[in-house]
Amino acid sequence: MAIRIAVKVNGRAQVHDVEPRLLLVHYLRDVLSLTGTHVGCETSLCGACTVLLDGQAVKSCTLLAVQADGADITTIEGLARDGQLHPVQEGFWEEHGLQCGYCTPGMILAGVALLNENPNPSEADIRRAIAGNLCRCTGYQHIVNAIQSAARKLKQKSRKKS
Amino acid sequence: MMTKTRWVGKPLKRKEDPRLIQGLAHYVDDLALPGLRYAAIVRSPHAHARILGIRFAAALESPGVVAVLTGEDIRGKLGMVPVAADLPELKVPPHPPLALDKVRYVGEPVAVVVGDSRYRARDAAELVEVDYEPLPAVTNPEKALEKNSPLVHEQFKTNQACLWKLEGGFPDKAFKQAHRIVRQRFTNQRLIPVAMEPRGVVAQYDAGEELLTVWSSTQIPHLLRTQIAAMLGVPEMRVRVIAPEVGGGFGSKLNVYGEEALVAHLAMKLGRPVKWIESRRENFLSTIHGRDQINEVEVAVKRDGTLLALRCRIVADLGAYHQLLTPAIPTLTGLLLLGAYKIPAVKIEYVGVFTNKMATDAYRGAGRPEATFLIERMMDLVAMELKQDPAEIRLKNFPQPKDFPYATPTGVIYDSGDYAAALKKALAQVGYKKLRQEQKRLWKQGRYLGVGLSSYVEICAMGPSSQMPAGGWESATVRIEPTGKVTVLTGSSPHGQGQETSFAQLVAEELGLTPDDVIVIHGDTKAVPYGIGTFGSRATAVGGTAVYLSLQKLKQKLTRMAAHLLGVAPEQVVIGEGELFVKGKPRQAKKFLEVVQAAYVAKTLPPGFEPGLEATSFFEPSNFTFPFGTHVCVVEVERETGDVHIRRYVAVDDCGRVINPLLVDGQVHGGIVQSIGQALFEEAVYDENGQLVTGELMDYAIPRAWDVPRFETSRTVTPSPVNPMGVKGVGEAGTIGATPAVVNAVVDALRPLGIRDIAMPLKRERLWELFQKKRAR
Amino acid sequence: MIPRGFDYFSPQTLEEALALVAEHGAEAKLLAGGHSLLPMMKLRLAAPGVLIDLGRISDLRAIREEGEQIVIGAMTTHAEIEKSGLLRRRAPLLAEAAAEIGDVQVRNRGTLGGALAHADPAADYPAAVLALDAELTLVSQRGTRTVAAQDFFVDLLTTALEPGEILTEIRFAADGPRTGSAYLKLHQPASGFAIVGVATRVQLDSKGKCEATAVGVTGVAPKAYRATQVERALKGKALNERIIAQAAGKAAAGVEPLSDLHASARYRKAMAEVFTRRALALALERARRRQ
Amino acid sequence: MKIQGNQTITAPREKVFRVLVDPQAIARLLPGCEELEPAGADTYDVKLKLGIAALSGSYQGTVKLAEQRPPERLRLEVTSRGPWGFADGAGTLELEEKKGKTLVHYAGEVKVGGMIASIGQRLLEGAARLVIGQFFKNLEKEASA
Repeated sequence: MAIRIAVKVNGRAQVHDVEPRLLLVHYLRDVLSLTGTHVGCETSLCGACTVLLDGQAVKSCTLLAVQADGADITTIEGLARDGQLHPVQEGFWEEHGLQCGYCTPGMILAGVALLNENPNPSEADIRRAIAGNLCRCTGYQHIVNAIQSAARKLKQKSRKKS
Repeated sequence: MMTKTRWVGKPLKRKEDPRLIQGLAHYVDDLALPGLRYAAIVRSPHAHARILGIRFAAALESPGVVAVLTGEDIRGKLGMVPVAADLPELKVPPHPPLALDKVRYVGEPVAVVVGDSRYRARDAAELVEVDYEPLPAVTNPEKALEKNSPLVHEQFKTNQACLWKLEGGFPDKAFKQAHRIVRQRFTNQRLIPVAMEPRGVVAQYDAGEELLTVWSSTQIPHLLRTQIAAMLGVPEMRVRVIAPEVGGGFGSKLNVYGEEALVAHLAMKLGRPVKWIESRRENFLSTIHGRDQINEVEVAVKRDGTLLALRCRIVADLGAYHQLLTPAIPTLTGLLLLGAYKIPAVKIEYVGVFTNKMATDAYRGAGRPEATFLIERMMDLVAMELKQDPAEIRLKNFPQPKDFPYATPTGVIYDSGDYAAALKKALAQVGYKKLRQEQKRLWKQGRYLGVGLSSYVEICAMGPSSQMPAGGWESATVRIEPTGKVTVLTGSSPHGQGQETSFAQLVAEELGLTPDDVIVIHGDTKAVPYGIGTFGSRATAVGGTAVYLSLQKLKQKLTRMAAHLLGVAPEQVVIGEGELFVKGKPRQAKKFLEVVQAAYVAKTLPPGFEPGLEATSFFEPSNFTFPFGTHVCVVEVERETGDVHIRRYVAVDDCGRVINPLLVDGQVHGGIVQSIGQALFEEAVYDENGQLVTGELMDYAIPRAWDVPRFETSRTVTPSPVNPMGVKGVGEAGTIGATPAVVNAVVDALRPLGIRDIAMPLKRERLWELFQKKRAR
Repeated sequence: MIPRGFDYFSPQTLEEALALVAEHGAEAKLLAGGHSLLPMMKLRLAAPGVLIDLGRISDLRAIREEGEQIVIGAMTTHAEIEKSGLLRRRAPLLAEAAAEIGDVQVRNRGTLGGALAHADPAADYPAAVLALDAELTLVSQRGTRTVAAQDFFVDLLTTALEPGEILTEIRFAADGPRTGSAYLKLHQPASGFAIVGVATRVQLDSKGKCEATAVGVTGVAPKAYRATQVERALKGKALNERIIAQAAGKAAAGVEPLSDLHASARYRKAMAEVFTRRALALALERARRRQ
Repeated sequence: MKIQGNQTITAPREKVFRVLVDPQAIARLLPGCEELEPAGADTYDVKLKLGIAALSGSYQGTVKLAEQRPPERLRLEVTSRGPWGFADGAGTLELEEKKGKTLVHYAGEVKVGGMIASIGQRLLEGAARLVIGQFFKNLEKEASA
């Protein structure tokens, strides 16, 4: 039993027939070849597979592709626009917010989701917002710095606009 | 020794990051090859059982399935999983990639199913039926040494895998003369490395070229290549190993696993590329574990706190089979057991034991965190028993800067150090005296504040080849391309450490270029000369030195070439930014590119000058390096719940000269958090039947962002004399130094309860129980 | 990592869903947020033949006021409950419990109905739903019935839901004046589940004495329960620290606490007391502020 | 995992014992038992649907009445094997006459392996209690009928 789904991924419309059991993360990785989204566990605890679904951070390993039918999805590949890194990506680069990089796409998207909702997060807010994303390399401090740095940049940007 | 610091020492953004932060990097599972098949592995649910039969007809008929293999199918065709460690009278059991006749731990591979998709392979694996006759299992290493214990390998008639002894000075005499003997038994619990990327292998065989290509999530591509070739019985030059992006290792990928050879075998047999990706559950069950030692320690001291001797018995749980370095790890505990102190005599006995558990092996720190934990806990116990301040007792026993190089009775030579400076700096930063006053005040209010110190030294930059099973050198080729850009080929195989950046900084510094002019290639045995790999905090101090040496050779060629073009003697030429000029006459210069091109077009060469600009070096270190430092942890323990709140964490580390401080901080932070994990949360628990009951992230707690504080890190700099750059390495320092700081802090906080030790991990309930006992008294 | 195959339906209306549930019977499982079910399916601990996804039934996803009652659709996510201005204003207890569930990503997908129907012994909501005296609406093709939270949780992972029934909404009274509530939790460090979670509501009378309290406890026993002995001990009293502490001592009275790797029965019992005391104290403080 | 406890059954001891050793009754006592076939002396092959709610799966196994001392003592050994591993249990039931009723003391050990052991840890005790509760509920029904 294959089911047709239509989704928008990183701004591009996609239509595919998928097996109902196909996990969203495998749809992204194996069908769309967007391998920036990673798989780190099977119990929804590590957050490596985090993507934005209609703007919200979700764990794509705990969603069926069919559940995402009609949704607008952003993966790490779709975050930079016109060759310009997203401020959270810049933050991770400048503050050394990553080492092996495996948790990084999920961690960045969790940071983006946080800043979309709360442009002035405290350190505790940040640590709470990324509590669903495990990192075994960095000790988290540089990740917190990265998100703080992105928050500052986004504020400057919005100030410039207004 | 370098004097300029245009690039070295600067917090440069990493060159590897753009691909990683945009999802453009390729880990093993990201590889898509035409005709790819997927393997799923059937694993034993029993800790110890005889295999009576395996029925797999249904699996074979399952849609999309192309092959099912059991141990019988590879008997005699695929070699045993290798062990490189060598100890006198070490018992080495056969370790097949798929179990033959018996299984000896939960998770041992029994069969493999290959299908045309990961979904279908997984479906079919479920249909393989294995008949087991369960046998009694043994999971406690001390019980395993008892006479009537079940035997993991009957042929040895014992579960003792090895016995290693080390003695230096006159320990027994010292114990007789001591004013006091302080004793304690410790358990260094079993840990699970949990690299965020589980292991994975893809193999492809090109029958035309007779070339097997293996992509593996490994820290040691070259050693893996040699071993896979041996297991498959093919010549090494027919095998190419590629370590693509590797998502963390911490030692768990410093190994040769059965699956790596098995997948390669399948690719050759089926004539199709085959992929196997470990699930997290498999990662818990069948990727190496760390630590797992029981230690009985005693220290002989004088009344004034001077240490005289240390004796220790180590019972190490090695698990059911040896992986690459399994039995060697506890010997590192032995070598480092005297820590940062002048202790004139030592006696160590290490017993390695087989149990029905996954093998232990090198997990970040590998044997040294255990040693540091023992000695640093003992220092606090000595202070406690002698009623001295734990900082004072440490200061009293440190070797002084003039004592270096300092030879310990365990037979290692500490290269350089100023241990007191790091301790004093840490105490000043944390405000030690004030904290002690606050502690007294809070105790009176029924609040439990504790301050824990750890003055560690560690053995890193593994290491002189005489001390390393497969050689301890590292290779590097540096090639200045005709365009003036630089390619570095390194035998190091980083997986998060950032050597693409730090090596580029080194090149830029030495050649007067920018890091953007440099590309660092690693992890491909076809591209890179034979190398050893990344582990044991060796990438910078050993791999980096190889790069440095190649750069010196190239600098010599460049100055000769420039001198030839400028018509002066080579000694008069200086390398500047993007140019080479005559000393004292900066306007008499040749552009870097011009010199490079002259070396390549070779129209006019100095006499005896070989065309081209490429140099290869194999650096053999004369010794390990010995980073050190002091960590101070301040905790408050909540009486009602046993919860530990880390209030502050101050780390002063000395890793010699620093190439990129950002990377050093990152390594230290990550190491500390893994240490906090061991101290407070992590424990691989096997039940008495050998089931791993912490078999997933549901039950095995690795620290999350909200579990850890912000760290205050700083450094002292004591260059190492072991290598020309004076670097020491920092990959494991945090993990080696931090665990005892946390435990000492908690034990210190609970001093009013009259306790002297608490077993790790310091779970809330364990601490709560101590408060209950105190109340009951 | 990979679930077994199944047939999938995504009804657009409740009626369609009820028809599907009736048709497929025990073979079918309802998919709400999926954050309990899908991990189990990926590990193949659960392998339903049919999944009926309630995610497209928009009627089930709402938070509204009906007079003095708050009504929440079963498919409302934890995040929507956590952030609901209405709930924060009029009945913050459930929002406070929602904020303690899992992590951001889980809260964005997990649903109230899914969590309640799964009835995990360490889930956060059951404590709050009990303390709120909520009523749950269960609908089937046979009709609609209302079940009190007390009667909904039957045993470990077992609820009053009958075959063919769908939990559609829960309703409870908004907080009146002089009412305060609190949810406090001791996290299991690996999974984030509650070792103990206590939801309390304290209602004061016009003289500031305790008119009623409600204490729901999760994580301790195979199912969440009301600590009725605590509630009785406080009724009618002028509350202070000592009285609350005494009453909290009965937080696990009459229940046989569970033991597992992370907490023994003894520790769970003790923490039930500690967190009941703390939650009551916080709820009292909040009630006084609303005087 | 060790299990023990007491349960009162409102039926005389002889009756309770008879039920416990009657194969047809056993099929009704064992929670989730779908089939029970004799397989040698006091041993039966069983098909069980074990688990709770969505988390149940089909198991194949054996039930053995390992030791019978009518009407006071009985030892039961159960093995089961399924796609997620195995669950084996062994335990004794001691029957005590109490004013026409029977007080059953039970004590035993359950070993689980495979997926259940490493994933279901936190639910195991609750699940065991639930299954034991069902068993005694069934026993009450059978014995008092």
